Amino acid sequence: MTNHWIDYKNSDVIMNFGGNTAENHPISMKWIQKAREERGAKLIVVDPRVTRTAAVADLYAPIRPGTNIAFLSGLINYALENELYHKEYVLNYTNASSLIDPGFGFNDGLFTGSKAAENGQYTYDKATWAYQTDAEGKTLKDETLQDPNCVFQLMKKHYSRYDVKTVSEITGCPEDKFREVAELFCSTGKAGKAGSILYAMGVTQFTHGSQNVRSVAILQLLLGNIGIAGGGVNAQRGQSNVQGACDVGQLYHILTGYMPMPKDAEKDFAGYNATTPKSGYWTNRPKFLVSMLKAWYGNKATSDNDFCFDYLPKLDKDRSHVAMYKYMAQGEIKGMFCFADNPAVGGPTAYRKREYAKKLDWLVVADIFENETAAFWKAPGENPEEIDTEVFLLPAALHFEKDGTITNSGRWIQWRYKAQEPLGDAKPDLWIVDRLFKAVRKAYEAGGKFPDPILDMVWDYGDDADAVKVAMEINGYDAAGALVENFTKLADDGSTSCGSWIYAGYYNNESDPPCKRREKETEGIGSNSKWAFAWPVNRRIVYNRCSCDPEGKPWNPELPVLWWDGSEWKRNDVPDFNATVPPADTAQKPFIMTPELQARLFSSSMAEGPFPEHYEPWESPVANKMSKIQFNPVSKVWYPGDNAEVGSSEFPYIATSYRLTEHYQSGIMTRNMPWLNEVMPEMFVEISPSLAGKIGVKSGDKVIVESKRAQMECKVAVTPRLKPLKVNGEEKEIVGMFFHWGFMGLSKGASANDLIPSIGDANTTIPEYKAFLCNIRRVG
Amino acid sequence: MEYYYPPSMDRVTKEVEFHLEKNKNLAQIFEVYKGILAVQLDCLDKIKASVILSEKELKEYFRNKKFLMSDQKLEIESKLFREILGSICKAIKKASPEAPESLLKLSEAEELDEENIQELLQKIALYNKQELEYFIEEKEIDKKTELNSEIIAFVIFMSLSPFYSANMKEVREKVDFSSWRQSYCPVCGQTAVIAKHRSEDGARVLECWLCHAEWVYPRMECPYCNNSDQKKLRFFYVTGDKARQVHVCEKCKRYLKTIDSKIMEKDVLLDIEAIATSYLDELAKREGYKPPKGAVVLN
Amino acid sequence: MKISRRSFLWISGAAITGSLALKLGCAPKQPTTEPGGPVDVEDLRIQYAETTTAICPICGVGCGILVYTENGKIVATEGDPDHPINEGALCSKGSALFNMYYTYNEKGEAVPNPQRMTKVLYRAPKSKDWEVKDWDWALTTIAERVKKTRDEYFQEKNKDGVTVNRCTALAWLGSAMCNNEENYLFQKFCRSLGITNVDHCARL
Amino acid sequence: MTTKVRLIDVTKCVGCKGCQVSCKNWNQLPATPTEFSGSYESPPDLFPDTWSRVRFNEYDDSDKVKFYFAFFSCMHCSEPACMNICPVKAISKNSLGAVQVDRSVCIGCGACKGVCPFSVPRISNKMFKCTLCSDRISNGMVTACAKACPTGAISFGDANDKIAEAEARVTELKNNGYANARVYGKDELGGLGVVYVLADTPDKYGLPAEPKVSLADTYFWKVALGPVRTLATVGLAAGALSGWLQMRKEEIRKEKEGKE
Repeated sequence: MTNHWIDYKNSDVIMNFGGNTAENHPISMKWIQKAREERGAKLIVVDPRVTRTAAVADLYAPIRPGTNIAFLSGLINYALENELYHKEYVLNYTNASSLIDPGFGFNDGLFTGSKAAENGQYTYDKATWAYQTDAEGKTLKDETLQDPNCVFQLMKKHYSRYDVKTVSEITGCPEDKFREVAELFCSTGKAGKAGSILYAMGVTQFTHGSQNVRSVAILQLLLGNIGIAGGGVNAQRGQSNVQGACDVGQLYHILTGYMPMPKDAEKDFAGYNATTPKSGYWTNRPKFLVSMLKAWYGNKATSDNDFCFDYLPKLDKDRSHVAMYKYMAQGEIKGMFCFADNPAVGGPTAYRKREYAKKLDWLVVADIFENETAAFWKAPGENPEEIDTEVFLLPAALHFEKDGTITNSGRWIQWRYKAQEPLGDAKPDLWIVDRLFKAVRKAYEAGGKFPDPILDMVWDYGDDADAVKVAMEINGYDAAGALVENFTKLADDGSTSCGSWIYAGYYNNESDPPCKRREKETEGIGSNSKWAFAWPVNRRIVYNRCSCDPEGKPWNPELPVLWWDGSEWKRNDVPDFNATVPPADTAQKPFIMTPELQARLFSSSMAEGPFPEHYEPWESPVANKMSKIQFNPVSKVWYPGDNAEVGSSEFPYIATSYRLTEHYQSGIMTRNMPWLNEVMPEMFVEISPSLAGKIGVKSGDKVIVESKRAQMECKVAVTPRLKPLKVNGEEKEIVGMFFHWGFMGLSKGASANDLIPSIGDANTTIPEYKAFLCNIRRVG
Repeated sequence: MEYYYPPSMDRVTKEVEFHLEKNKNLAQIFEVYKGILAVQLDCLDKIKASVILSEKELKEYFRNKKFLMSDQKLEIESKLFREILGSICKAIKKASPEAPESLLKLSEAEELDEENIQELLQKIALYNKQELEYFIEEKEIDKKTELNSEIIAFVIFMSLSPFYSANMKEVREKVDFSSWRQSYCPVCGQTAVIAKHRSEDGARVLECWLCHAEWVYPRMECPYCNNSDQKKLRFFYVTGDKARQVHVCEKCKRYLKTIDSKIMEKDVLLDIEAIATSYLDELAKREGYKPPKGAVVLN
Repeated sequence: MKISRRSFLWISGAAITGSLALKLGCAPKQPTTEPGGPVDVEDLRIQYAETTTAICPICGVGCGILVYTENGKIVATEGDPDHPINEGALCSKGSALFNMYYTYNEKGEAVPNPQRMTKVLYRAPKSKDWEVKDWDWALTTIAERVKKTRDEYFQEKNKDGVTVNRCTALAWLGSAMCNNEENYLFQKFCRSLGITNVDHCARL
Repeated sequence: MTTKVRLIDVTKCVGCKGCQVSCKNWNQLPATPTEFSGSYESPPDLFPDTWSRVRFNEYDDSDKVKFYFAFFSCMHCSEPACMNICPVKAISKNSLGAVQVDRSVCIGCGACKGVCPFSVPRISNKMFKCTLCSDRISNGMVTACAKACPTGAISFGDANDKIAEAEARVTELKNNGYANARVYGKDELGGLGVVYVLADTPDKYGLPAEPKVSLADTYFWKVALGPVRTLATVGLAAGALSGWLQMRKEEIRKEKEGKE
């Protein structure tokens, strides 16, 4: 989230796009309601089905799963064609005026620089996706926005293809509904109006998920909705600490604080540092890296040994979830740890997770209930006697049985206190990993393969690991050995240490650490700056320089985030820029994290191209209307032939997956709560009355749903809340399914994720859970 | 926010009846309370607020965590004060025939002359019952009126209370007390002797014993010493009655009686609860905790 | 706060008043025995309770929760009224959290959720069942397995001679359900062993 | 004391089922084993251990799909047919308006179920149904369902206040284009202990448009129960009595069927 939950109350139009706030983030509805009651705000829901959020919305528009880019591009085009964008904002705060290499172009679904690669896919040479520069390397601009090679003109050209009729034909959203949405949401493209887009996995879980998010961002930039109160690109996180787990680097491709993992090609410390961006805040990266290495290797890390940089493993290739399991299938992975994660239900093509686990020598699982991942050898149809994998299932403490912080979607890092001792032999994950490390270190004290990174690792959190000690290490220490105030105090000479630079400041003193602060705001715009700590540096709305015009006057004086009073910056939030300088010095560089210091309407960092382009999901009932390129040309195909063909008659229906209010994620928590099982007892899929008529079923009947990969048997609900959509003039039916069930727990049932393809987004490799093809038939 | 002071006499009667259904022993003390309250409510409308500040000025006070009387002078009309005092004494005597006869003469006592009253008010500004009692003893008001100094202090405070309340109401109409988050009263700076957890959301509402201002104060903080160490805050209740709690601070060793109206699922009148739960004061003392300093309550 | 039906019992007749009431002559003189009878303060049993603040473990909204404990056991949870996001409110899953810890038996008593994991379990190759183990055994045995795998597959340099110090035979899945401090130690654990197969449910 | 009512404003409900879970929690009722019944509605009916539930209804109107949620439980009628028919006087209505069953007296004959216009009572040796949280409301609290409701769709209070509130809300709805909006339960059967604000006709929420106590049913039960009172007074064990009643019930049913 660029903004935060309470900030919803400052919006004029809220668009729930690819999320289901009322069912999955219920309490935030309170702030949406507040905006509606106090500001007369409108709520739009765009979703393939009428959700419980749609039931209370002002405007509902249907959309075919997997066509978000087309829909959003249509909105972008609507804003551009009708001049509804925020001109001054776009001119000053985005790269709209930057001139692009004249060699750049786009033709029939491909940007310039494409080259055919394996499995019918492509790679890109991005040479032409670049700015025109002068002799000093400075980007050339045309502030009149008229140059045909400026970003703005290129964009207009690209998006002009997404007219309302085309968008409607692709997305299945009727033209009039689409127009209603466009008109209402684009009404926020002026000073003093705020539009917010709330999304969740309905935007990200696609082979083009990252470009979906970029489309959201581009639309919001055009309408001047980023950095202002009530605006933003707001990813509503589904889990309580999914934000924090990313922040401290529980991902293959990053270290802590989103620093990239070292790669083979970079060779060494110097090579890694050579990739440091040349402008923008990331120029400080060496400080953050060295400080992290000091936190990890203490006195052993010196400038003479590159601060133990070589102790870090180097990344050879994609090792994200789908890739990792592929390597497991190929026998590369022998031992695996799995903490509070349940890929045997939650992963794509989930049954294969169970299958591949057999290839492991050993598996260690820590959880609060016996989950399917640990019990894979008990799955229906398995013969345990043929499974050689050793499994260790460790009992973990529940959340209120341990101390520590979690980070919400609004980046608020909040302390959670321990209330009771864990039950039985259960232990906090902190204790478990601490003891595991100590046991491994002990084993290596007697020698072993390159034991240095293990033996030299700073690891001193007490006999029973103390979360406060870990927190202080993450926060870091300054050159004087005191807890570091914030990351601006970090250095690259080894004098400071910091476990995760973006968290510097969250525990910067022992007596009153910011993450434990509990002072609620009594007046202001809802920032609540004295409640907990928001990274970075307690900023609640990021890119907040954009909340003012170039002269420092708030676009909306009633909801000022910051304002220049003629001599200094006044604030309702922590400024996202050097607040000691007058507005003119920051007027054209509000986006400090990009090298351009401006937001990128055109970006060369995306795998697919500088502008999002509509491609069909990997499995689609129709040919791509926009070009000959059927699906994301740069997504890696891990399992060629694992997909149904375009317009498959064997799998004629569009399938999508989602959650229920009554259950949670892979269900291992809620399927063990009898009362919740009573109110939502079984797995089922949802179909429209017309599809039900076609296959001859009524609600409650048993059906078999099958995809190219697997099939499952469950019951069916026939509901008008799902309707066939008119795609390219043809009616297409949708099958909706929940993914909460598995074969363990008190309530057992078919896992919808068994049917999901193992293919991911080209940038993030997030799997395509939300759009695939299936067939459905009656049992018996 | 929703305020409960001043309550209607109907509501008071209803709540008192509710308590008496459970405990008839409190009949007489409630009579005394009702007698005093009736006088206070009656004169509340007659008293004009003496401190008139604009909404903007008041917000500035609140922003700076400054309570109103910290630098504003409360004006008290001696004649009216004496009248109220007389009525209150009369009401007490009526409700409790065994109360000292001399109560009826207190309001006419020469010792309560203009000069002494003004000096009294200054003592009151210290918000210390003991200080006031010393003053009473020093001036021998107790001897001359044949009344115990505790009684005198009590009735004086009860008679002053409406003057504070009138100003409190004036402030409250301009600024919502929900924006005040300090441990002391936004109007007179006093502490609370009883609190409740509001039924709608469970927020802790403190009520000033003197002017009856009601404001929200964080649950996880001691209102007497601002200690927010969760390990040093706890509460106890009498087994079987979870809604009537005593919140204690292990740092300053003070306690705050708290009615959990979220458990009761209805908001109660704190003054009445304060009287009905005097056994909790006894228990708190037994457990080694002190009451807030300087508070004057009927118990 | 979730309360049991038993908490209706009222403290009847606890007619204790302070010195002022005595002086004003309105203290109860002949305590009535109706209803419930006069109660002596000495007879009142008290129960101490603690409150800790927590954050809901379900979705990413991050609502505040007050957790009540008595004698070291959680007895109730409710929305934190001082929390700026939820202001005391909770959704149905947030309200049901207590039942993740305790469920009710037939007598209406709260008992630890019987589905919870309370023992270290081990499944040997080909085995059809779990065996109960202790922590020491598990930690030592897992460390042995880790060392064996790492020692066998650790790669110090790649084919180009670049120092890579990794072990791709090991994999780690962390979690969005764990605390920051925990995930941070997972990160240190993984990278010190040379694990590059690291991911968690954020990607799923 | 004044009569209380439970007010259900269906327009505020989002179907979260918090009330259902809360009802279980307060009344310490074990989970009822359920199966998927074809919609989000679960359990599909009331059970001896499930005293309340949310009904889900969906309608496909020309321009808009309607997704309706409505809490359903005992209506606590002002003149309860169940009370009047009960052969052993186990059912009563208290001063607050709650219709209660004394299970130490109940013989589980099922007559109450037979005559209830809303088919609420459930029999498992004895009769079970919503008590309007009598234990709570007599202590001045609101019902558990009302307390749990996050959107204010269920509330509880003095009958007059709640009816006035319902009427005001219906006026508001009508002004906002809900032509079929109405108050339900104010006049039905002489006034119910549960009042609804409906945005559409009652049948759309699964409520009988004109609830009636069927004379035929009443007659049938009167006949069936004819000798029961005597038997009860001579002290026949409740189990045996109920067994006998079961037989008698069958007999009468056959007789009745024969006649038709």
